[in-house]
Amino acid sequence: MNELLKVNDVTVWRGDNLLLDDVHFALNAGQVLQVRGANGSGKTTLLRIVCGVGFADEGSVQWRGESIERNRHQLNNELLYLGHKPGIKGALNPIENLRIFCALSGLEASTKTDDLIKNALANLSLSDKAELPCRFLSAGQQRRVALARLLLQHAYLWVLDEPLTSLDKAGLAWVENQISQHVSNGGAVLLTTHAPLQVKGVTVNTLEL
Amino acid sequence: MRCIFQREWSVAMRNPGQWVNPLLFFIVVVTLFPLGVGPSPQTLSTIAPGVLWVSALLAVLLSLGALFDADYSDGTLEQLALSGQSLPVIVLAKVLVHWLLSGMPLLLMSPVLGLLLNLPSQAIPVLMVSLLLGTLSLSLIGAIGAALTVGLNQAGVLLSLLVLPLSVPVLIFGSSAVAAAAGDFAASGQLLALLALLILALSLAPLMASLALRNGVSGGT
Amino acid sequence: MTELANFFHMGGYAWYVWPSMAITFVVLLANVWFSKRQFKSVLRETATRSKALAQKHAQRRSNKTTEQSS
Amino acid sequence: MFKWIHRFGSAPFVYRLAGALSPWVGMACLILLCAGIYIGLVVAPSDYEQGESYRIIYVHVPAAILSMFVYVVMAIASAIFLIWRLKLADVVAQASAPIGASFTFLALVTGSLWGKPMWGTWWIWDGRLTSELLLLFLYFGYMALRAAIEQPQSAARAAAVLAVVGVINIPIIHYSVEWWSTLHQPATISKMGESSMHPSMKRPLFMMIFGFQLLYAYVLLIRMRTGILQREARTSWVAQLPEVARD
Repeated sequence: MNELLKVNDVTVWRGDNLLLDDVHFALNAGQVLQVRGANGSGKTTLLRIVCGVGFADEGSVQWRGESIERNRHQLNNELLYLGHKPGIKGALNPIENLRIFCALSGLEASTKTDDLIKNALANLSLSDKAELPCRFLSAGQQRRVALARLLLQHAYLWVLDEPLTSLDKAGLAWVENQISQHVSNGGAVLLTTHAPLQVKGVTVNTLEL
Repeated sequence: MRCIFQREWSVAMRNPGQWVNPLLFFIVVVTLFPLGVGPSPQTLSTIAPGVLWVSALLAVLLSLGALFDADYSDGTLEQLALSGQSLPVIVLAKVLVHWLLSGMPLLLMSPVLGLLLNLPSQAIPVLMVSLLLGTLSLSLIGAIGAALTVGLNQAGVLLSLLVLPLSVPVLIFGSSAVAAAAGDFAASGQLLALLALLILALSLAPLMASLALRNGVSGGT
Repeated sequence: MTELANFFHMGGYAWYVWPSMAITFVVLLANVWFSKRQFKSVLRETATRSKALAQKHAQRRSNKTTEQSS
Repeated sequence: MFKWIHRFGSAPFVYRLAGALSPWVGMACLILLCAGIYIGLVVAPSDYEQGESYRIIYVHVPAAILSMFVYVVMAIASAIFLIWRLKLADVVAQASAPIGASFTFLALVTGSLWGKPMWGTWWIWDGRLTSELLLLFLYFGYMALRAAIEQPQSAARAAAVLAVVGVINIPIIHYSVEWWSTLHQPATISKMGESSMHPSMKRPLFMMIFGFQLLYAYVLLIRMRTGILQREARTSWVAQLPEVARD
């Protein structure tokens, strides 16, 4: 099978110092790639460039063999990006927030989608908070609302920027289980995390920055 | 598109301060002019069209700042940019909600303020129609400015510097339409010009704003 | 002598013609001068920057230039 | 064709070309401006209607023309930068902004100096002067936006979008202001433009206009080299430049 994601010679300068120096890797279906590095070593920048949110000074990113500047639409349909910021509106409650993400990925708002959302939240033991505006939730709970998107959106490539921050042990186990399920049925995951990751049944290759 | 509309609508409903303040600002600014210029009805009625239009322009400008900044800070803006949906359509939905909450209230308030400034009553309908077309164009042009300055710290000043020159044609045709109506002249020419400006803004602004947004989002780490 | 005098007199408009000429000359000259000055200072700054960069990134492939990839 | 663009688009080539061209352009501009001013002030006959004060057009008209011309060049360069990601196009746009703003400022100042004897006031809301004033705001907006964003790459893209939006608005602003000024001013005021001018008056005017063009080219070449150096300081071809390696 051809390479899903190919990043070649991505270089990013910040003024005169080199943040990313000729970063080069490929990611195929059924693989997990963990990007490791100290704080400020450009992990987030690299992930944002892969998603097409950030721009690189040199180098290119290919999705299914074509540069992402040309097939941005296809990439966006098959990508799920969880960044540092939760991407959740504080004024709205979890259900409303997740309805937006479902609509953005093509699931029209309907009772069926609402049920999907409800049991996704239940799966993350958030069902009692479903009606509460998100600004009243703790950082960990907001992170769980964002993680609920992993169940709802059928994206091919997961790009997760430190998904485990402010999660408790149960949350950690949940994420690892989701990743192994996603990878086993042909998905790919690119993530950065400080906590060591044990994903059952999958080899986690790492990229040092 | 519909869901973005609903989302924006419910977010705006949740914190009313965001769109009530520009409306109050509009009322206060209009009432300042008689105090400054003097209460004589004659002078007031000549400057009324200009005063109403300039204050409407400033009120719309005031409420533009929050169009994208809130989404930028809580991360939803980059999710919108990354969604499968086309960004210009999303921008259009956001601008429509912003217009409904800033342009329309101005429109509804304008007859009262027109009387305050002793605007001849036959000019009121033209005033409302011109504001209807004009404020939508201003919201669209302003959206480009807001997209260009998303994420910058004191973006308010820069936003007005960028948007004001671009909104001069709308101001000219808008206030002269009302002035013509006040003097019992036909104002259809100016209103058609406003319509033409609106169509141009409708076709170009969402495209340009989404281009600027993609760039603004890439700036933030 | 009067020939020269009424030339400067400019038919009574001396106070308008000469200031506009003067302002134009000054502004255009300032543009040229500042550009040249900026070029020299950027040249010096680039010299120090490129030397510092040369040591710091000695191992980078030497013929890599930015415009080849864009 | 693409090979040619790529070669022309490659920074070292343009840097050396600009270096070679700029002395000649500077010389030609100097000669042309001196000749134009001399003929304009001394040789050209005085205007029957305005006497000597019309001579200000030898400075005002070229400045007004150039202020518009430079913005259009900036917009085209910005469009090329946005579409084909050609970094050099952005260097041209950034280099043109200050000189364009100076031309607009000159057009305004000389316009009001010229208007004073005719209208008795320093400023009237004449159509052309007002659109020059708005053009000045567009230039300031461009430069302020570029200065406000730290990351040079996203600053360049934002400024490019603004330049393109601005150039679409220029004709609209111009015609609405023209329409507006005829609405409020009785048309009796003699238009600022060239009244029927004697050919001998026109020749210096064309020389001055071309002289201003060359001056724009001269300043553009210098500022482009500055821009290229700033952007390419990290590359090896800059390190090997004689003037960089020497000191």
